[in-house]
Amino acid sequence: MDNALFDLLDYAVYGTAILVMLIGIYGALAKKSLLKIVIGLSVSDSGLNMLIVAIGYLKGGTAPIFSPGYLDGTNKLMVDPVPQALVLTAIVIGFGVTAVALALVIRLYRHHGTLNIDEIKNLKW
Amino acid sequence: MELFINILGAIVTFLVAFIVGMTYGGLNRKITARVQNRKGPPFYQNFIDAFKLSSKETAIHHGIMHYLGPAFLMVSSVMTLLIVPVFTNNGWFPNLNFKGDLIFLIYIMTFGPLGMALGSGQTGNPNAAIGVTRGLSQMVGFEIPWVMALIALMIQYHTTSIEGLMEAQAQTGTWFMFSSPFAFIAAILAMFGMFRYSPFDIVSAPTELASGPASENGGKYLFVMMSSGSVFTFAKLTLYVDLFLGGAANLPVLLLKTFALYLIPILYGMTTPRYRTEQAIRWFWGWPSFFGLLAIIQAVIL
Amino acid sequence: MYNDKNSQKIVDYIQNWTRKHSIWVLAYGTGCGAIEIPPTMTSRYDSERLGIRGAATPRQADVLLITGYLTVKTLKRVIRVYEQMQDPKYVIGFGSCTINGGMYFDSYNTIKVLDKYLPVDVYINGCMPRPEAVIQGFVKLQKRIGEGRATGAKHYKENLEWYRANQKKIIPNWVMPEYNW
Amino acid sequence: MATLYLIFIIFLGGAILTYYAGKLGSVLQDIIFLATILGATSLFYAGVHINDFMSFNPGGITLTWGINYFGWLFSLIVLGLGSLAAVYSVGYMKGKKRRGYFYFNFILSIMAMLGILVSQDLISFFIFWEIMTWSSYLMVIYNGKDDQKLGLKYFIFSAIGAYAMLMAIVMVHSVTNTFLIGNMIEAYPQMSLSWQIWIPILFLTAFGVKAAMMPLHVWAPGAYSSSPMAYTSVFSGALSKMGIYGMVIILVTMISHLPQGIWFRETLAWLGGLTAALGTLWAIKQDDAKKLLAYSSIAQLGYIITGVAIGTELGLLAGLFLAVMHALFKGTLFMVVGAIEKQTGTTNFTEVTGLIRKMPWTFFSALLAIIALAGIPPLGGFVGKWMLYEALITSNHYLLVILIFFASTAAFLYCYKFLFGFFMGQEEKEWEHVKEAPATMVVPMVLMALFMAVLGSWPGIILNPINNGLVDLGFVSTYKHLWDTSILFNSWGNQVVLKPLLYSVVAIFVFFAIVLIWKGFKGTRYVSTKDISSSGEVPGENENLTFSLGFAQPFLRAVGPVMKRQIDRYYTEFADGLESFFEFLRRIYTGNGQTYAIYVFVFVVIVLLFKDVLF
Amino acid sequence: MVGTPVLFIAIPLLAAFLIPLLGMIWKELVRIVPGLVLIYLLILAVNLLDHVMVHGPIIEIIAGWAPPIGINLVFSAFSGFLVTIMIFLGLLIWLYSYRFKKNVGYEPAKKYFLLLMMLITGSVGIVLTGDIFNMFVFIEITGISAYGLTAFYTGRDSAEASFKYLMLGSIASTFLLLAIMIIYSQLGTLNMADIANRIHTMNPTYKIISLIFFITALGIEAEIFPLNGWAPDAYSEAPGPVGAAFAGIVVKASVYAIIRYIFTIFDVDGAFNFLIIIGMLTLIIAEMAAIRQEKLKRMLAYSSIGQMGLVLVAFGFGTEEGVYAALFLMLNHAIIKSLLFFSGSYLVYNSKDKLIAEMNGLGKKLPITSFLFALGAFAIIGLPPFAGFWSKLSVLTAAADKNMIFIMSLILFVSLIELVYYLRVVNRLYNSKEKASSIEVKKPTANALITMLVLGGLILLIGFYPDVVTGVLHKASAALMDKSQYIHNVLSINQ
Repeated sequence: MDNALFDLLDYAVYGTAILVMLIGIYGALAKKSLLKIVIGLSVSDSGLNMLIVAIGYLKGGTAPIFSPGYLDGTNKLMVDPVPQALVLTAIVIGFGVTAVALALVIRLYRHHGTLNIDEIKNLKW
Repeated sequence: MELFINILGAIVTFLVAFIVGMTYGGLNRKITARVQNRKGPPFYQNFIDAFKLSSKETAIHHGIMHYLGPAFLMVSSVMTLLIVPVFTNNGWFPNLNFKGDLIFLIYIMTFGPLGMALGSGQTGNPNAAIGVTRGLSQMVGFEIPWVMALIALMIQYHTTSIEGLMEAQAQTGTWFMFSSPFAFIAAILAMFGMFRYSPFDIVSAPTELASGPASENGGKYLFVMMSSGSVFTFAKLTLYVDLFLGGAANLPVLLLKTFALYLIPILYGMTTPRYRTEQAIRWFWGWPSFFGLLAIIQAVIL
Repeated sequence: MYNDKNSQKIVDYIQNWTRKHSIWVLAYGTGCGAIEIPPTMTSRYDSERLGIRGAATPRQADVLLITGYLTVKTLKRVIRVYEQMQDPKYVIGFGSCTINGGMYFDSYNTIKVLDKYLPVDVYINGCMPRPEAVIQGFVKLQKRIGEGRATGAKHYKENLEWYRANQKKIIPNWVMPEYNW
Repeated sequence: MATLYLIFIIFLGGAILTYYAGKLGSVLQDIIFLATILGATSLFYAGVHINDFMSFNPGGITLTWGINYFGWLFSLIVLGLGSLAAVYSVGYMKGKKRRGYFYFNFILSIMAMLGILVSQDLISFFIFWEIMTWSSYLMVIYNGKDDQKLGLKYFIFSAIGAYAMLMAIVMVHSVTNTFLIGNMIEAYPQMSLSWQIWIPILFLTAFGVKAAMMPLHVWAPGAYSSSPMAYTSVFSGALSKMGIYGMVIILVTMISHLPQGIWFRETLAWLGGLTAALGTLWAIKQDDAKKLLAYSSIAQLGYIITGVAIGTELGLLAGLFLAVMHALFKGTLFMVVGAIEKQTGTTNFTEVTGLIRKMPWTFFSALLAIIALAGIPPLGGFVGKWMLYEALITSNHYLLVILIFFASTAAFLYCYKFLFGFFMGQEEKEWEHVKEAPATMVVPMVLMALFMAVLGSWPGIILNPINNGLVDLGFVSTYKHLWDTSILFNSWGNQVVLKPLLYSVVAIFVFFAIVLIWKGFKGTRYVSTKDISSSGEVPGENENLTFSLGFAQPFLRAVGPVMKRQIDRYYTEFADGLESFFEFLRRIYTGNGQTYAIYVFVFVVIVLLFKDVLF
Repeated sequence: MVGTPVLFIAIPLLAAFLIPLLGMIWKELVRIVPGLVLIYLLILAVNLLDHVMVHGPIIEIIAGWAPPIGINLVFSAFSGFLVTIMIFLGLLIWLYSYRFKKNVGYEPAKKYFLLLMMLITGSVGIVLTGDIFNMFVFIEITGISAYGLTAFYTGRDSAEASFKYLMLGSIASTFLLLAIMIIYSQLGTLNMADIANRIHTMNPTYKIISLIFFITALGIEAEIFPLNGWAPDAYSEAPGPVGAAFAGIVVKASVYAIIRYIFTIFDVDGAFNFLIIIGMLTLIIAEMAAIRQEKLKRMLAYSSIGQMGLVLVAFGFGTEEGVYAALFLMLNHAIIKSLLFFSGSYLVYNSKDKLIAEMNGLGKKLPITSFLFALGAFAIIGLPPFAGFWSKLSVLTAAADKNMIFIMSLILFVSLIELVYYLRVVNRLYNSKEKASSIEVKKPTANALITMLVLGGLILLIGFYPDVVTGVLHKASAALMDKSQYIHNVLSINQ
């Protein structure tokens, strides 16, 4: 593959990740529905995870396990395993948080009868 | 022995003060009458009144404070008299001579009215209390220029005793009346209030308040009050003479000077209708205090 | 010495003399006659030359001047004032009304004869009496005082019950402190 | 010096014991209460040596305790007045609720005041200061009825003062690295100019609040009038003196080492004068005795501040003597009001009148106290006033002396109002049943009144300790030339000889009293106050003839423009403004989770934008 | 030595998951076991702290990998001190919530104690860990259990509060992860000591950006001003003891994290001033908001926020006195605010609509509780001779030593506001103008009363005899200040 194209792709990964994050944040900040906010938060989480994995990626590296390429010496490059491990943890945590959030959304809907965050303002000032 | 003579002298001074004060009172009435184009009572009319009052029966009292109120009043006037040096050289009529201090003087002068006020308070007559508050309010008014004048003298000559001021006066050779004219003016204007003659006589307004603080006092009470007033008049006039007119070496000079001073409030009063209390207070805080201020400024500059 | 008869006489003489020359009149205008008092007191007739001057309260006054008619309502006050005055004290009935009711002789609410209710020392006749007459009355009173004959107060004290009975007859709701000095 | 510990332990233990002894019986409670106060007092005077200091280190801070002559002088006020007020309170509190609460706070206040006097370092000074503040605050809310705003106001102002003091303390600490008062005073002249200005101002705020100085006095009328009277006598008599004490040991001492201090002293003296004048004017206006005395306290403290602030020998003597006198007469007067309140249930002049024949001893002490308050010879108040005037005149404060003079002349009005309102006037049928207060209440009052009379002619009794105290503080070696036991001098050499004055006043009074009684007191007859010359009208039983409403109206009309606005209102408006600002501000928390999230991002963006500035 | 630091994490975590199982054996065990665990941990913490004070910090390696690579726990005087406070507070919260009312159901108790143990685990983990990602994990553990506890009551408001908390919490985790990844991508390590050792080699822009992200993320947990929208709601809607737990445990852990980053890991000097700025902002705005509150718990929440701001300010001085003052404040805040939350819960419980205005005359009905509330109020205002005074004094002293007069005066002004709103409540409590209330008074249970009395006693103890804590505080602050020693201790663990 062309090297420049490869660089572009490289940036594209970062860009995509950041774009996904921004989309998620937009969703969390601008949408009025609680569900959409939760989705936005999840999306931004995913974007973040992508970003982390992208950071740990090494050009031409293999998976950070004793993969075939590494073992037979054709590819001594291995991507950094730590970010991937971290992302795994983060995904789990994100899952947990989303679950709690959805549970709360259900309760809120039950009590308020709406999902509009502007109307759920009993606690203020 | 010396003490005995002093006490004797004090008693003599008191008697003289009583007589002179009474006579001045009578002369006041006479002069007033002449100004109003009538004959007027004889100059000894006040003596007659006083004796009549003392001979009048006093059958009632309203309680111990009422009973003793005039005595408080008397303490004040006699103490004032005792502090004020009557003659410059003390040859005759020596008094007890406490190195008369002006601050003490100012305070002892208020002792009596307050005691009297308690006495009239106990009678339960509302007019008496109203009169007292008027009197006290008015006192706050005239004390300001009066104190200003005194302070001006004090700071100029660095002494707070009457004798010290008299000595200073003797040394400079000029009466303070001329060397400290503003102080003199302020003090004289304050004197109007002190004597409570015409424009400032709302305290004991006869028809409005039924003579105010004295309204329940007749007979002996009134007699003591009257004599106290006479003594007080004399003491105050002597004080003014001592402070501003160079003192007096003998009785005629003293009488002349005091009577001359006495004429000022009388004549002013005859031509001026009565002020309300707050008007009187504001009057005292107006020009008299301004002169007092000038006096202080003059004293500070000199 | 105080109880010595001669000295007592002298004392009495002096006292009477001072009382005579110092008459303090309670300014209590009960009726229309009060209008005659100002000219009497002021420059024109100048009663002060005789030692006559106003007094503000009954405690200080010597003379109670009943100036003209007395309504029943006023009578009560007048009696009260009189009883509050300190001995020696005198009453002057001023004008015809105090003598026999004058022009109010058939009025339903004035008293007719003052002497039935208060011991009058001197009556001044007239309706109204002129200031000259008033001064004349005062002089008369002074004379009586000087002679020691103005003893109305004493008479009142002695015949208090009679006076009271008369007063109570006129005044329906009699609520007053007892007179006992 | 372990005695000091013991004294504080007695106080603390006594306070707690007294609090719980209420369950065992009220007599026991009284006994424990009295035993605590009197025991600690006698232990203090028997066992504590002057100028004997000890230190200890809690929390790494060196605290030094011990008493010097100056503290000893004030201990006379605190413990003397405290003991008498304690005896009084036993009578006063009889049959009242929450006695344990009262006694507890009473003891704690006394302890805190003593603690202030013994602390030689700023930290223990501050600690005791605050204990004093909150124990007195708890006293102010003793009634618990409508008083909450008063108590709160008191506490807020005290806190303003306390925080100002704390700030000054730590500022000083950052320079000297110690908390000792002595070190601070030594270090003060070397500080930078702005600190030299700020530190006294901060301390002044603290002491000014307690001493009810003019712009900071607004708490005083409410607090004084709403705490129980038995305590108010201590509150006004002794507790406010702590402000004076602080002013002298810290401000005046500190400033006296500095030539520029003159400006500060002048300001302080003028503030004192204004306090005196305005306090007096407002006192005249009050219809409630408690309020009247409260404003009068403010005014009197103004004199004291002035005297202390001018800082000359005579001025200090005058201020401190007045402080002692004020403790005596204001203590007495509040006790009088307490006695009247207990016997009649009200302290309003318009309601209760003509008590003189019913409560003669109370009247007697009130009379002497009022004479002392008005500064009329021959009582002790005059001595203080005289020295104050002379001090002002000889130190060239000509306008100030006139202001002070105005204040003390106008004070006659409220003095008379107090005596007239309660004791004179019509003896109404409503108060026929009133009896003299119990002996435990009367005796302390009369004792204090007599002591005032003694001080009027022999002021040396108090001037001597004052002198020792001032020498201890490092002022000029001795002032002995300013007074003898009963002679006063000013610095121009003029003098007032007090004893013959007393004798002659008494002699004249007795003479004329005899003249009046000549024919015998029996010759005259008592007539009731209904028997007055009211135009011949006989006052009815229920007709109120007493003149008590709008008492000094003409005077108040004359000074009307000065009293148009109360300082109080400025504070209220300021506080209201602040609160509405806070109300506006808290709307930042909109309650919308999304907004909060936006805040987060805004925060991040702002910080990122300004990161070069910030980091 | 009775144990190692890892037990602080392992045991409560284990206990948390054992609680439901034990509950099947005997229902009361659900309540008892956490207490036993906490008592044990407290003994352990005190012992270790005692050891640490003498012998220097304990560094423990998890899973056998040496520090730059593996995860390690650091039990220094500083972190040990915080752990001890947290555990102690946890114990008190346990004791207090053992029975809040006479009859609490089994199910809620089970959930409550489970979440509480998780909360303690997470918070202790934050303080102990020496690895930034590990810290992230613990923060998330704390967070999730805190969301759960906030939503503990079944009302609608608690869910709302919890949702807000959650929303901000997940944003916080996003930022935290970002910041961690920036550091990692630059330095290739996650160990704090290692990062601290090599931070100066990092590109300054990245360094500052990551610092900002850290502060933002942790600031959300630590209630820094613009980021603390969740806090008042969560405090006021969570059960009373949980409020105390937030104030005393969670927030302390977050503050610890911030402080660790700023003091040890990063070498950015401006961060200290930034701490002062945001601390002051937090303090002022929170206290100003607190004064206008109508509900007691919300007021306490704002007050907590303000106190945390003050702690940050004290840390921001960057001097040892400042740290000492901040630690003292944290200690006092833990004790006093817990007391306020504990006693306040009963006051709220006895008043209508949780309003302060409805608390008139409660002083008579609940004498001890009200007295303790008043004591706590006096103490937190900083009145001597109570505990709060010494910390306030040390903060001011530290400020004065840094010559920050303006900051000092602001702090004092804010203290005044604080005083006003606390006194309003106290005044109401002792205002006898009570309304005719026939409502039955709900008295505190014995265990709650004991807890409150212990706290009240502590306040008085520290107030009268501050020496009990000052030694530890000095050691702890010295430990935080000595950055190179920390790095050395951790990195030289296996040489």
